[in-house]
Amino acid sequence: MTAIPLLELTDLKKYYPIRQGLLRKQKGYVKAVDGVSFNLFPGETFGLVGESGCGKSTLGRVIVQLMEATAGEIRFGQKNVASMSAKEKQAFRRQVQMIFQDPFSSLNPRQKIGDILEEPYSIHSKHSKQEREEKAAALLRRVGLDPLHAERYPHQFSGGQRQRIGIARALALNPQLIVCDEPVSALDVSIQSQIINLLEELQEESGVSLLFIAHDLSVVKHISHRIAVMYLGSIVEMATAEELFLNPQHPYTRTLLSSIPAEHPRLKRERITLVGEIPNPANPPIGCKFHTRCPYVEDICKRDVPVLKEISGHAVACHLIK
Amino acid sequence: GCGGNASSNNLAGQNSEKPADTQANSGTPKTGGTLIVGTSADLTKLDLHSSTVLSDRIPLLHVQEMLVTIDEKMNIIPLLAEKWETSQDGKTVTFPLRKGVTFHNGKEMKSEDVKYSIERFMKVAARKGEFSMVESIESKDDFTVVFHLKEPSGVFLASLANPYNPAVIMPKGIAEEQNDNIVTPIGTGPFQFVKWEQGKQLVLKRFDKYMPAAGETSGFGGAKKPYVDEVVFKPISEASVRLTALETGEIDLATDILPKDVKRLSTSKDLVLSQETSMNWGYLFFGFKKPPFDNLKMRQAVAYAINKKEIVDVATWGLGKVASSPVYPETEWYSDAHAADYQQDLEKAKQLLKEAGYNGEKITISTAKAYDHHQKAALTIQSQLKKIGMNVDVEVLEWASFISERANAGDYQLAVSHITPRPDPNQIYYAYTHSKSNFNGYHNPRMDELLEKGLTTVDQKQRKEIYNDVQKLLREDLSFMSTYYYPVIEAHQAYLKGYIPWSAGYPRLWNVWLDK
Amino acid sequence: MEIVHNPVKTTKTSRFRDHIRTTWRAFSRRRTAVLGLAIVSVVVLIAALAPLLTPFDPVEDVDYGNRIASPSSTNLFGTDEFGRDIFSRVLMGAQVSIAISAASVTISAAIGIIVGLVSGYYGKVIDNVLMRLVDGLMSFPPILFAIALMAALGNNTGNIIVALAVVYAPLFARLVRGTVLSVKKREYVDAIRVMGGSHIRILLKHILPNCLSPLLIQMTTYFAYAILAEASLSFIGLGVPQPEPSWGNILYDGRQYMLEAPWITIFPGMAIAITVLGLNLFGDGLRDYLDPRMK
Amino acid sequence: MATFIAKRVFSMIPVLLVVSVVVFLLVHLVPGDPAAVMLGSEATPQQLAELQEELGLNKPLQEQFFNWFVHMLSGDLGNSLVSNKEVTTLIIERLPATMALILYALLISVVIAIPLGIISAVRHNTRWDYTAMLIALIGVSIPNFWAGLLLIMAFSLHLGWFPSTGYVEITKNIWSHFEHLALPAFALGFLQAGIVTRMTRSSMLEVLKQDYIRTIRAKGGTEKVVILKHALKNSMIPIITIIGINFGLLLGGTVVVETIFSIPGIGQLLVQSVFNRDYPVIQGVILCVAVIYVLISLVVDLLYAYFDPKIDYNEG
Amino acid sequence: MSKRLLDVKGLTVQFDSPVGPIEVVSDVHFHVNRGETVGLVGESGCGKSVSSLAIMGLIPSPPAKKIGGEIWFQDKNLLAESRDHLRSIRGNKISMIFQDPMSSLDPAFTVGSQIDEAMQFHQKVQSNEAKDRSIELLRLVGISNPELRYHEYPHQLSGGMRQRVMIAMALACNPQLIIADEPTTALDVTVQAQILDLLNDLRQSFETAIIMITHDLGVVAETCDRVLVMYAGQIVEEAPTEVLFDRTAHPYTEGLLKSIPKVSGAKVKLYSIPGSVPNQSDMPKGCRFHPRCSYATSRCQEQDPPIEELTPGHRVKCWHSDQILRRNRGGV
Ligand SMILES: Nc1ncnc2c1ncn2[C@@H]1O[C@H](COP(=O)(O)OP(=O)(O)OP(=O)(O)O)[C@@H](O)[C@H]1O
Ligand SMILES: Nc1ncnc2c1ncn2[C@@H]1O[C@H](COP(=O)(O)OP(=O)(O)OP(=O)(O)O)[C@@H](O)[C@H]1O
Ligand SMILES: [Mg+2]
Ligand SMILES: [Mg+2]
Repeated sequence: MTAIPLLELTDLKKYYPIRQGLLRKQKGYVKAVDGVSFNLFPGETFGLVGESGCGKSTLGRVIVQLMEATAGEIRFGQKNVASMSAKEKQAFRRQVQMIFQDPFSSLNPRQKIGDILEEPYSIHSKHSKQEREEKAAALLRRVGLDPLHAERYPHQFSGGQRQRIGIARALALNPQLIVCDEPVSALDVSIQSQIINLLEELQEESGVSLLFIAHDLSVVKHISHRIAVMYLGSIVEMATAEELFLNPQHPYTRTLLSSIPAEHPRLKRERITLVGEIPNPANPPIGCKFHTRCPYVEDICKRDVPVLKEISGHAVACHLIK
Repeated sequence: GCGGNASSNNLAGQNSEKPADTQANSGTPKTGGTLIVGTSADLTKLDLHSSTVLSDRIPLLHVQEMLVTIDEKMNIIPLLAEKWETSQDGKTVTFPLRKGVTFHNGKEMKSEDVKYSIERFMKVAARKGEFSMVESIESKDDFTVVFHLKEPSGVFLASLANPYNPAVIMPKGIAEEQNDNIVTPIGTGPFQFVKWEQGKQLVLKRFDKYMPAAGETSGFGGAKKPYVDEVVFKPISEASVRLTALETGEIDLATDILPKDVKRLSTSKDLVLSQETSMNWGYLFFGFKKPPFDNLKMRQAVAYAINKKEIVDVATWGLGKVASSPVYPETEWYSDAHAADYQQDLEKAKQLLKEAGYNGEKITISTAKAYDHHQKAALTIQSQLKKIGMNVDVEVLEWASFISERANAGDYQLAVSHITPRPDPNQIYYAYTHSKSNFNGYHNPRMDELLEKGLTTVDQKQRKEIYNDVQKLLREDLSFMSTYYYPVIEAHQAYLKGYIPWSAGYPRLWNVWLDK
Repeated sequence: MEIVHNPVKTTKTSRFRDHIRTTWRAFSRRRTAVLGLAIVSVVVLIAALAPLLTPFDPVEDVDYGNRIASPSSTNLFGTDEFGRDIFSRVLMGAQVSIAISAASVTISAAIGIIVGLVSGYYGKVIDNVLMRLVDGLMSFPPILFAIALMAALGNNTGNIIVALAVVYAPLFARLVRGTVLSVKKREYVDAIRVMGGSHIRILLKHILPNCLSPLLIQMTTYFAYAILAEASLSFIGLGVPQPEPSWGNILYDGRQYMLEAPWITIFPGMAIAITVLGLNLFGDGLRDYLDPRMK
Repeated sequence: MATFIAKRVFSMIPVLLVVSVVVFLLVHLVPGDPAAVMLGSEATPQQLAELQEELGLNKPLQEQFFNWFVHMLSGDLGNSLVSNKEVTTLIIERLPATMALILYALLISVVIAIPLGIISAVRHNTRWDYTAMLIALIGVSIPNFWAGLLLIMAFSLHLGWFPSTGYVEITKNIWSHFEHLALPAFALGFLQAGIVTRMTRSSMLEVLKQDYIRTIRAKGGTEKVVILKHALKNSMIPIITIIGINFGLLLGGTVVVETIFSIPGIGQLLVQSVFNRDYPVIQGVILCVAVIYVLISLVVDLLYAYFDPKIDYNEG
Repeated sequence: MSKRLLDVKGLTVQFDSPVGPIEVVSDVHFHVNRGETVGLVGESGCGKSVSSLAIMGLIPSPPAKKIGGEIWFQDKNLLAESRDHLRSIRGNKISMIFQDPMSSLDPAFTVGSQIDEAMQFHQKVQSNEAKDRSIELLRLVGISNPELRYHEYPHQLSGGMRQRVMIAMALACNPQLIIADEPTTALDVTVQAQILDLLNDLRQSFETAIIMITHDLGVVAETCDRVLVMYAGQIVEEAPTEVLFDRTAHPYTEGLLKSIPKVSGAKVKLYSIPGSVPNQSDMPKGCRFHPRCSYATSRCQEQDPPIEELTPGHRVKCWHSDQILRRNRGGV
């Protein structure tokens, strides 16, 4: 791993306004991403896990510049994304791709799959129609679909098939960074393996970096070099995959790991269940955001916001970890 | 009156010799009721002095009256004046006024009102030029008005009486009282103004203290008697809807019925058709300002090519009448000179075309779409001219464009339109053929001379001769051609009695009653 | 990465022909659409061949002895107030009417689509400025426009087209913008943005096709409106100048005779209705054809 | 949202400025001047000049514009050249009739069209669909002058159910008000109904294919709920767009309908003024119409945001 | 009352396509008992969602060309029932959690009102009662601040929240059968565990049966009593959960189990079944799995194996099940 990060996030924030009533008056914010910083290196897979609704997709969308950050900075290839020239932006668009969480709505219902997959080529390269068709067919094969499917429309596919189309599209341009928002959630394990292997192969070949958002911890563990755990808009723990699974520190991470379903019906895991309500992101708890549900809560947690402290590559944001 | 000299295909079928008259005048008049009249257009304003629109004059001439006016045959008769006397030199005209005539505001009409009204008229009227011979007006005593003229005038009385340009008498100071914007017209007429809801209705009511003039009622004069309590004028511009409203009984009298509906109406039991050939006069103008009609031969060719009867048939469904001159046959001014006319002669026409060196250049007839019959006449003329080998187009313009861009600019080759009647021939001849006032570029010094003479000659016999000469000269020069008289067609409920249509085109709602 | 080679190398032209053939096959499954296309084609054909088909000269053959005659074997559709053959006039009128409506709708739709797309897509100030312009433009009454234009440029068919196009363009802009507002929020548009698709591409390839069905409806309907609008223009002497026939002016001039000679209006009315029927059927068929979910 | 509305109302000002300049130029460039129209075809050149002078038409154009504009800013739209009435009064007198007419026409077209459109979408490609579309088609291809005359012939002349002409204010007599406006509103609404029907149908067809409709069925929703509540709301964007647009066309349509039914509305006023080249009235009416359009499109935009919650004008 | 709640017999679904009709579900037999959780796993695109839609009577036509077989639910064949009756069952006795939560929620209504509706369709509830219950449901599925979320529109929620809204909706009427089509794909494991517990509670208190369609074999292992394995439109293996994990008898199931990435242990390349899914319009002759099967013999290419019951409740569709069974006996 080289020392120059491909992607650097510094104190990134994204707030959504809450509007209500007939006149849609603004009533505060949902702090979907609230001060996230990390670096992503070339050829690295960075796993992002966390509670549903904690801001993972939002973070992804901000990184690919579908939305503007409320605050903070994103640097890609050492350039600030916010101040890129049109040309640099176009290059950025080519180098950074996204696999959307919701595969169906990210496919134009009026386009045939073939056209959808040819699109990246027609945007960024000067291939002939025939070449594009061939490339699209190759993509379909790579994700385990039949090239004949090129003639079909999105609604004629099953959920998993659509997801693979989304993946194929993101792979088309050999990007440097792919933001994968739950890319394999709808796939059966065999195809999931196939896709993960594919991503890993690609990484070996071209050194693509992946920001891998997923809920399936075994998958995340398998594919990621480093993993960050998010809770309510902030990263609470960040370490290498091995380290995190062997030595989880943050109480939330521990809960998470303990909740992984057993692989066999006879193996029942000791599960830590969280008590208390999931807090409201519009009005997060003061102090440590997790304190309302933390089994080890102490006074300081209700007062001070813990910062992410790094000890030999393992960063945790918890007052109780010394 | 007379109907169409009908051709094979007339809607009217037979001559309708005023069937209404005999029936209408029977019975004894009753007072009361509301008479609703459907007209083709709403009023534009309530000030007759500055109005230029027929749809203002039709209702408001029931409210306001003039010093002198016209009778049924366009002769000038006194109305608010007792009579008139012209001085020897022709420069002073004295009008003793009728006594006991009251305005709707209760004041008696006096000479100062007359002086005020005419002076105001000479200030604000669009056609104040018609009074340019007036030097001053003197209110000699309460009931005598004296007009001092710059020079003797043969047309002064006609100007005073011209309903087209109505110098009506209003109470002194009325305009000032109403901030120079008359919104409540006051006059001496048989009906008084109640209200005007623009676009919707104008309401008049009977003026009980109305003082009729002496003599048989005729034209705007004579013993006018208001019987109905109220008269309501409702504008209904679509002709077929106006007719429908009549048929459904929503209105009692409909004006401006289309000739084609005459047949349908003549079978109705509940409705009475009143029809008159009118003095509304249709014409074809030649443009002298550009070729080819600056060439007399070309004009003559057209004159010989045209079949006026066919135009009457098409444009008026045979209900109108062929016109040989602007002067209406039933009037004093009419004579053989006016009756003489070109007869269709295609060979001669073609010959003239050849002599004129016409080579199939495109010729355009300009007309407007404001009136249905203009377009029909134009199209008929077009097809007739095509028969002698002319290459003719018809250009149908919107009215205002037609007036400004064509008629008033003289920028046309042929123009088709019509105007409403005037009491004095001068009022047409001078405007249309004098080189100072016409727009089509016609100029003949002899014509100008004749017209000037007509203006200043006081003796009406002499004037008649002059206008005979004018017409003869016009026939030779062909500045324009008269084509047809458009009929006046009205229809009313059978229970409306006493109604008499008038060739002048003004419906009159005095002396009529509702026999319901 | 393995490259798949198309086993059969097809030539370009045969590919194109194949494409046409499959398109047609898919389209022709909708019988009403085919009917629509047939009607439109026949009407256009009749319009094109009108001078050959008319038994009488629609302008020259006046016959004052035979005015407002009811339909007969010589005058299939009867005659009008000048004794002209209505059948011939309706046939010839097709030319003018179809030309006017097709041209004005095409022009206005083209302008409207561009303005609507830009306005809806870019939003904010651009939207506000463009839409206020459209508001302003819409507030000018068509007649005033027509009069001004014809006065400036002369009363001819071309200017009627321009006048109608100016009147309709803002209406198209409105509709397109409305649909764009909601389509641009769809996630597949985001997907293309992430890929770096240009605005033009997003607008033309992704947003426009998804606005198509309302647009097709508006276009086919306005086709009828344009024919009728020309009639209203003849009302003030600004339509197709008499005596040249157009469906609009035949209809308008015939309105006076609705009771005694209904054929004057019924036949051009039917001609309009049939053409519009054809267009609408075709338009709906096209809509269905373009909607993958209907397949 | 409140700021959005404020912004929009504020943006009316430049619109009106531009409109006023354009309309002024346009009316003055149109051939034919009021004096000529007033005097008719036999005016003498001298009379013409006099009248033009009196109406102030021979002043330089920029001076005329400036005069008018300054007055307009203080709310004075001038006086009619023809009737000498105040333009503001004229408009205020006539606006209610036109608005009522348009409103009823819209109501009628919506009441006819939306159900028809729904029926044909739900019964896609059946006889119902074809019938509904045929009705819509007839609506589209009947000119409103024709529809108006037919209605008069049928309902006034033959059946005698409705008066053929005229207008009664709602404040005077409600029943009579509706009686007078029923036929014209129908004549006007019919033409619009066609396009609204087709728009409803197409939009519905699209929505009915969506997955969320399936969800409602899965919940056990009756077809009524599926269609009238969910599908309809989701179909509304193109429908309200076209209704908003039609508002404009309706205003144009009132010209003809008001003429036929003799309704004293703004449409007739405008046409008459155009014919008469009554400049101040034309200018005033067009400004008034522009204000109406800006307001209508504001309402339409607010409705968009209601029907599609994703649309957010604050964000652009 | 019989134990059997749902009995699917010979379900077949054909879709129309440009290349002719394609059969996406072929002759599927299975049943679900009261209070039982049945897992349905299988290749992506093998027809799981289509089968469940068929049970709901919600397969759209077009493109459906033919729906054959019988679906017995409480002694009624749903395929032959009237629309009205079906409607009274849907959402009330059988409810479904759809796979694609974004497109399955009506974007024009708040999520709260959409949950309310589920109740209002079947019960006479006051709107504020419904609201209270909806908020309660939202809370149950682990959505924070449900009072606020109740008023939000789908696009304002995260993927997992939408999915939970779908779940809340399905639970609204305490149905007897829930068809859960990948109900937890968008959920993190803690919430997933919470949801699974919730479903389990439901099962215990109301005897609710669940058809759990999922790719997560961990979820299957934790929640299901029985598992059905589908491949290319057919059911290829059916067994009680433990039996399936311990005594796998079908090569496809075997492949699936092998493909699971392990949380523990060193990083190795993941296994995946070689080859790809057959094309529906061009199904292989004989056993549909044979082109990808390492046990395949010529018999597999020729003859479609019948489904055979090995032990009670364990049924397999494979010519070589004995061989596979022998290899896998002993389990983990
Ligand atoms: N409308 C349709 N038209 C044609 N084919 C369809 C249609 N819907 C689904 N299919 C096909 O039917 C097959 C079964 O689809 P289904 O959605 O049941 O798969 P699934 O088992 O749920 O897969 P996944 O796990 O990926 O959701 C797929 O191959 C799909 O391509
Ligand atoms: N367009 C939006 N408007 C308002 N709030 C939003 C919007 N999109 C997301 N949110 C809110 O932002 C927060 C984070 O959402 P996000 O989609 O990023 O979550 P996530 O981590 O991806 O969750 P999941 O794993 O469930 O997909 C949530 O509380 C969500 O309600
Ligand atoms: Mg997400
Ligand atoms: Mg599925």
